[in-house]
Amino acid sequence: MNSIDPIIWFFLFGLFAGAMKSELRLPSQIYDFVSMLLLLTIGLKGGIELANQPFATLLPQMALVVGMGFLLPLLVFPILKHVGKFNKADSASIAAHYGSVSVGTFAVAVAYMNTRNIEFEEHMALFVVLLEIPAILVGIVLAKGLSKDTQWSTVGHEVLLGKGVMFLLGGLFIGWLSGPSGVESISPLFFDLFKGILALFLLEMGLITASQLGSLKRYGLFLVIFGIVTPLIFSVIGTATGLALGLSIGGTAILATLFASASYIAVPAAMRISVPEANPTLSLTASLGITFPFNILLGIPLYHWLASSAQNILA
Amino acid sequence: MNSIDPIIWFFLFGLFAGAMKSELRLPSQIYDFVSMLLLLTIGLKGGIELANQPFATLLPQMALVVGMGFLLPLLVFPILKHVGKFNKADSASIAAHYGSVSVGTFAVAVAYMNTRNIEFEEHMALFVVLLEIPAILVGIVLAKGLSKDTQWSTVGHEVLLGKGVMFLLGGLFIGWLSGPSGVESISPLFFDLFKGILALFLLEMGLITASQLGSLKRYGLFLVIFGIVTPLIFSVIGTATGLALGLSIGGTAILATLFASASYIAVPAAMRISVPEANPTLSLTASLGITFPFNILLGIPLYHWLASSAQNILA
Amino acid sequence: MNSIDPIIWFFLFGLFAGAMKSELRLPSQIYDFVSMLLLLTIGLKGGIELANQPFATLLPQMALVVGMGFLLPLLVFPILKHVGKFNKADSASIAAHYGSVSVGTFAVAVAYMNTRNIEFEEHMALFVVLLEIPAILVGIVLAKGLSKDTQWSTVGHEVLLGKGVMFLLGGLFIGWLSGPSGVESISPLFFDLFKGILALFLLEMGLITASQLGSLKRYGLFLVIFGIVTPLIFSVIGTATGLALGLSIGGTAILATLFASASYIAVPAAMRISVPEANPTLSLTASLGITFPFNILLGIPLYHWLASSAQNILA
Amino acid sequence: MNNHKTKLLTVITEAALESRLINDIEQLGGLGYTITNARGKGSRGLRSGSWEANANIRIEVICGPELVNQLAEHLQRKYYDNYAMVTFTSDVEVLRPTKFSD
Amino acid sequence: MNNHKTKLLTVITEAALESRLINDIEQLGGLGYTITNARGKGSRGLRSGSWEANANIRIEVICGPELVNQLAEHLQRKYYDNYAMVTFTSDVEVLRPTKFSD
Amino acid sequence: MNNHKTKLLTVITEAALESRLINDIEQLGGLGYTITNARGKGSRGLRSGSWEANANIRIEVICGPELVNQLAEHLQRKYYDNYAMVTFTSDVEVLRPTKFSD
Ligand SMILES: Nc1ncnc2c1ncn2[C@@H]1O[C@H](COP(=O)(O)O)[C@@H](O)[C@H]1O
Ligand SMILES: Nc1ncnc2c1ncn2[C@@H]1O[C@H](COP(=O)(O)O)[C@@H](O)[C@H]1O
Ligand SMILES: Nc1ncnc2c1ncn2[C@@H]1O[C@H](COP(=O)(O)O)[C@@H](O)[C@H]1O
Ligand code: NA
Ligand code: NA
Ligand code: NA
Repeated sequence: MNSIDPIIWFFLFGLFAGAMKSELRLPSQIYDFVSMLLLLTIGLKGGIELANQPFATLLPQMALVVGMGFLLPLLVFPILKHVGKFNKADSASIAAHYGSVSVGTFAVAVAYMNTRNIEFEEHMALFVVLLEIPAILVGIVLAKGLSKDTQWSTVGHEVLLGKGVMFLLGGLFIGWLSGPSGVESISPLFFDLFKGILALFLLEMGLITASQLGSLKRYGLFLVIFGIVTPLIFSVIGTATGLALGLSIGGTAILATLFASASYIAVPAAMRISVPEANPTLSLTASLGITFPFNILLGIPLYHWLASSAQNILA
Repeated sequence: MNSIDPIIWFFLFGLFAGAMKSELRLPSQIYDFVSMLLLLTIGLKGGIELANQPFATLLPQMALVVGMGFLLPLLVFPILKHVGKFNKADSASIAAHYGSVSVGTFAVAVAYMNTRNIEFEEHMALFVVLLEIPAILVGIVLAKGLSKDTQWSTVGHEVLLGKGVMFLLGGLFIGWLSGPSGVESISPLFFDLFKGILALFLLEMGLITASQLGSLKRYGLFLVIFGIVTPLIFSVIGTATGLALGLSIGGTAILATLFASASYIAVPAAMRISVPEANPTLSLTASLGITFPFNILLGIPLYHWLASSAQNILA
Repeated sequence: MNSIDPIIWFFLFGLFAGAMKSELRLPSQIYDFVSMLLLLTIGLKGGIELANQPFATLLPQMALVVGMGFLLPLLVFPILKHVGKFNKADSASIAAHYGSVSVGTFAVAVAYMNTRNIEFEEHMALFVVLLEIPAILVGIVLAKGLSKDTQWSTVGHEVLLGKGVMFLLGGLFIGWLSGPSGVESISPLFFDLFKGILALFLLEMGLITASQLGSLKRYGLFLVIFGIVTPLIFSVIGTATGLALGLSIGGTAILATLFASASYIAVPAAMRISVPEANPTLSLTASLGITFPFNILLGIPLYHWLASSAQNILA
Repeated sequence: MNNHKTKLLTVITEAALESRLINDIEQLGGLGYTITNARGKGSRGLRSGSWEANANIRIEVICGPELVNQLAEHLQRKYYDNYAMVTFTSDVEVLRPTKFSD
Repeated sequence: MNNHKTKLLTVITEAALESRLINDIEQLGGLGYTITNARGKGSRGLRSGSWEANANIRIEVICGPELVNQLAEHLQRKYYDNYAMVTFTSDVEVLRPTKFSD
Repeated sequence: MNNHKTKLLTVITEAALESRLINDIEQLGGLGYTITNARGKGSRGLRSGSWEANANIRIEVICGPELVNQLAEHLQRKYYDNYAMVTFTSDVEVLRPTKFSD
């Protein structure tokens, strides 16, 4: 029993309280605060790592990861459109959610590795930032076509300057510019409290997930299957990419988790503005109601096993 | 001077600022956040202790404590009705408040013991949860009679799923399931910050207490006397119960404090819904305006003295 | 690069995000919370220091500092009125802002000294409180004259019981009464997290500063020059005062920073109520839009150099 | 523009009643509502919103004149005696009448 | 239902004025008020609510037509020159007229 | 008192639209607006305000009858199909008519 991380219990507690219609709630500004701390901390960690190694050595890795960020949504779009029978806008929006990444899932994966003393490349946090964005652009193009009408400067503004990406990037630059010794003075807030803050975040995520479950019945079986099969397939692609990049087992497992995760902060906000005709309930039901709990409860251990099996086979 | 805990100064500071009509205020969502952290931490502490000892050994103690939770409100109801001349609903509601417990007072008692390195049974936190609930049920029955009309399922929902009890229970289960080593990663937020968070909580409690003092004049002397005599008597009963349970001096003093304390979170919320005809100002004036400050300023040291005297006599 | 404190990067990050019209925002209650923690911590630090040394030895220093607090606004008022061509109310209000102090700037100066292991007299925090108030009184008299109409009891209430001064004073008394060992239990929240909390505060300050830049164009060159020259001159006066008081290099530099800083919490609130005909945008544009960034980016290192040069010459 | 006259019901009451009022509105046939947090003072004293027990909410329901009366009467019967509550109605014009019941 | 026509005064102004406006309302005879936090823009510029100095509040007072005029005029005289403030009145119907002055 | 009849437009919609609506209001000639945070339910489901994606805002614009119609029609055309949105207008009286466009 003790092998389950207490932060997962916080998620289950939130899920239970939500399902029981308890009045439990994280005050909305506290939720914003907690999210902000998570994003800044993850950014800072990535930035510190960047300060530790020459940027140029990471460039090839970064290019491959960005490329995958463009590819992943393209893989699921036809399935959503032809098997799921969703219209173009909805298919594009869901594809963008799954092509992008979930910062909360990443944080849980990091906590999972830390608890088990599994090493991983700290610049994974950089990949989180890199993977946030391409899927959004692909989603917009899939929905609208490459028409000249699309106001790309507005889109770029929305995507890059939205809260999620901005906090990640801000943390990244601050960590990079300050280096490991520089951030020491702020580490009690950003690093020591990290898992406690993550616990509160997951409590609220549990409550939100519970509130999404109602919509599930309405949208039916396809969404459930899609929300489980997609992460499974994407994690395999992620594992392969991790191996190609020569990552450690931990790093490979985290990359697989990133590929398997679906966005629920940056992408919904961007889609709401750029592809407003897409129904936001559809994509959030899938990403929050199914994929997020699947990943943090079952996915991460599975992807860890996948990464170590794959490395064993190769070794 | 240094013997007064700084958290008590925070309370007095809030009291002073409130009395001077300063514009000091803890933002409402911050107050919610701070309360939530306190409740979760107390629950976690109780849960960790449960993980440390076989549940069965605690069962007899728990049964006795629950029994006292049903008894205490019955003791004061007739006094409120016949001496205080309150109507049935008000008497029942006040009785419920005093039969239940105050989490804030408990936290101050715990801090008191820690500062003085006095040992106490950590499963006291479990008793906080157990004592929250019976008095509410008694209060409702006293107000409404055992009529078939009472929607006990609604009442049960309100009581068990209200924020206060829910966070306590959630923390308890998470602590129990994770065990002492499991919660280590979240201890910087929940345990290291505990006394600072408690200080902020007491600052706001001081402000709230000050705002209650105005109502005191209106409701007069009986309420003041009741708000002081009841905790004194209940603390004696609590001390006796502690001795009967074989608790340490610290544990006995904390149990006496619990009995002496009056609820201002769970019970007011439950009464407002289940016994709406009771005037909430009456019970809050007594519990917040008199009993809470009395307990944290004078009561706890007194109950500590009571517990050690009693144990000395017995030994 | 590493010589820039990460908290300064947080400020620049906020400035950048604000200038780019990003949607980044610290939720308003979180900003209140963060400010409150800063004020309490600074008060606590001053109070602890007071507990460490006989109060009487500080009295002469305190008297001189208060005297300077009355003098400084008188120095700039004529310049604002006759050179800046502002009306009486605006001149008085801006003078009050610059005669008073900025708690945020003080916190950055403290962080600067700590990072460089430069010693300074901890009772500087006491001077922050002392310097908050005289300039407000002078500003009101300058605007209204010493008419009998001025409701000084209302003014006194506004000034002393306003949030800023109240939290500082509350922290001061609690620190004083509890002493260094007493506050140990609350130090994880108030002291360990201090620089992280300051980082978040500066992030929001950057956003606010960016939003003030728009008004700059409207109010033109005089305000920009005034907002840079005044701190330079006041820092020289502050350095001289520090030497007169026999402060260490660190203490002198911090006193110079205090003199050079302009209020944006206590004074705007007091002026809004007591001199409502003054345009608040004018004084906030100068103090937040120019002087605050100037001080934390360039001023503090400069005042440090000034203090050590002056001490070297004297030695 | 094709404006349509209808009614707006505003209820200011204790935050503790939120979920019960929502139930009432939905059961009587209201098709929507909007809630904001509030504080205030009235015959039942100061409700400063500093903590949940004394916070208010402000609920608005747009609906036709019949439902508005029904709702107001229902709330009066059920809550006025024991809870801090103020209700008032006013005339409004909407663009999409189909969105609102009645 | 026995509806009763009365007036609603809405004031949008700087948060710093809260306690003074409450005093004014009570001294002129208002029996209650409701306050919500707000932000906005007007002739005195943007008030984005991001910190206290530029936050707005929205005060509502239900009262009879005479008091409403008195209040509005009083506020105009006392605050319009120096503070960001907008006031408007509208017609409302209430159920319990005794709760409101006039 | 010299009252002046004018109009109040109230829009309840998704928080994500805030900056775009402000742009629209200003471009069409509105001289001010007031915003409060809200939550609610309507034809597009529950918007509980627990996180940004499902929070609402409530925008009020005081302006003359022509601009009110223009604004309402503009919003309808631009947003009704894809966003949770309710708009309604009502009659109000103001003291300082010059503050509000027409
Ligand atoms: N005259 C009034 N004008 C505006 N709001 C009021 C008025 N009276 C009461 N309220 C609001 O309604 C709530 C409940 O009113 P009451 O039941 O009279 O205490 C108060 O807390 C206020 O927020
Ligand atoms: N035309 C308007 N419509 C709605 N609200 C307004 C309008 N003009 C001003 N306000 C609000 O009233 C506050 C003060 O207005 P003002 O005194 O014109 O700056 C603003 O910050 C807005 O919140
Ligand atoms: N009948 C109604 N009365 C009051 N508010 C409503 C009503 N219908 C919708 N709303 C509000 O307007 C928002 C958007 O409405 P809708 O587009 O119908 O989902 C909802 O989230 C509610 O806050
Ligand atoms: Na993904
Ligand atoms: Na008790
Ligand atoms: Na100064």
